[in-house]
Amino acid sequence: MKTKVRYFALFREQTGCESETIDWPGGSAAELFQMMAEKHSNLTTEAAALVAINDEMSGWETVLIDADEVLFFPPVAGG
Amino acid sequence: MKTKVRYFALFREQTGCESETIDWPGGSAAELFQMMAEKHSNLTTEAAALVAINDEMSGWETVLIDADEVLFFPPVAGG
Amino acid sequence: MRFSVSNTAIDVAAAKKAVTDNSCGALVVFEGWIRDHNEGQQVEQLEYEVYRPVAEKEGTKIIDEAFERFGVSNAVCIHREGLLELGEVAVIVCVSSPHRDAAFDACRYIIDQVKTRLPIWKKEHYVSGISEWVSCEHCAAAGG
Amino acid sequence: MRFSVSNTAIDVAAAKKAVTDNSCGALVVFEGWIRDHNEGQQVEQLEYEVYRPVAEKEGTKIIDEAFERFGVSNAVCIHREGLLELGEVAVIVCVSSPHRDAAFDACRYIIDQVKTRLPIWKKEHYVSGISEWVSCEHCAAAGG
Repeated sequence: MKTKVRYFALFREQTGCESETIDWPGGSAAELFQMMAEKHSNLTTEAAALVAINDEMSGWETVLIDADEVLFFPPVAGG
Repeated sequence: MKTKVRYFALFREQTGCESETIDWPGGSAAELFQMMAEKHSNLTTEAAALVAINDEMSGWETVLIDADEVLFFPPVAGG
Repeated sequence: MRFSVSNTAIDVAAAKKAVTDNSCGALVVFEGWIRDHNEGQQVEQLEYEVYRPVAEKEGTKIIDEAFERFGVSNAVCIHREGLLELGEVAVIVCVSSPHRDAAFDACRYIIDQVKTRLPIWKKEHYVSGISEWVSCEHCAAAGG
Repeated sequence: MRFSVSNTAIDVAAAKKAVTDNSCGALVVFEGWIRDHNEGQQVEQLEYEVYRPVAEKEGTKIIDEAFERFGVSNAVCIHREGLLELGEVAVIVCVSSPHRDAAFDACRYIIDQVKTRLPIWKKEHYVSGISEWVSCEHCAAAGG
């Protein structure tokens, strides 16, 4: 299935990439992140990272469905 | 001994008096207040009332000395 | 002047300016406003009586305590006296600090102490024509 | 708009005006300022990246939660994005309420949640020429 992945802030700098669309067997957001961390060796797994799916905050265990857009947010720092 | 007594806000209205100087045998601020409450029958004893002596916040048990100026503060409400 | 009493409208901008500081990341401001009701009565005006010699001394002590307890960088408090209309600022507390924890705690401490320790009294004038001295325990119309 | 993101200087007076209310006796304001240092580094500028579609939705949710939990009358929050200089306001939270307890609690709740839940990132530019993404856990230069 196809999933669009978007990277923000630190993650964008680490991957050198704003967004990419990948074709993969599917799985959870966490599994997708792991896969991407293998592809982009600089991408760090941060405990405080957040994930959104289709512009809604989501959990890492959420299983993605075809055509989902996944947003990887490095640890945030509002204020 | 002589003690000057000043009344504020509600106490001033209850006694109809801003200040008075009394000649008495002496004692604590609490004893003085009781005496004044007997003189001015409208003066209410309020648990939250405060007392200052010579412009310093003080305790009700403080024993007054000659020429002290005693300020009787009804319950306060700053802010 | 860390603590002061004013018989004219409180200069909110000046109070804030007094705590402006490039080494601080957090500002917390409390303003007590004259609100239009208290315990079912409609409030029209409010009058503050302040005994300045003690209020100024004790007010300054409260600010000093806040510095010592919370380690904030800057703090000021201004309290009104006299007759105030609805919506007017009765009291302002401004605190700045490198971090927000201390700024919140110190601001809260100062207003709580100001409400209970200073020789300040307020008389509410109601729309009904009645007026009454209000004490802290009875949850007055300004400052909440 | 209870929560908004601004790419120009935050209008502090307008934010305060938005919560002005004659039925309220208490106003609590929090401002996060760009401070001149963080963890031993001298800060020159700060850059906020905001992903607006999610930040605006989550920000509004936070304000709604504050209304529900604390029963305050009015609350607004504005967050900056883009490049900020020392002393600029990065975020403002204004809350008004009949009483001060709720206003303090709600203001604190909103800023705490805004700092940890919204997709907002800050990059500090140091006097040394280095710049670095700062995360909440590392206690950043703005907002304390």
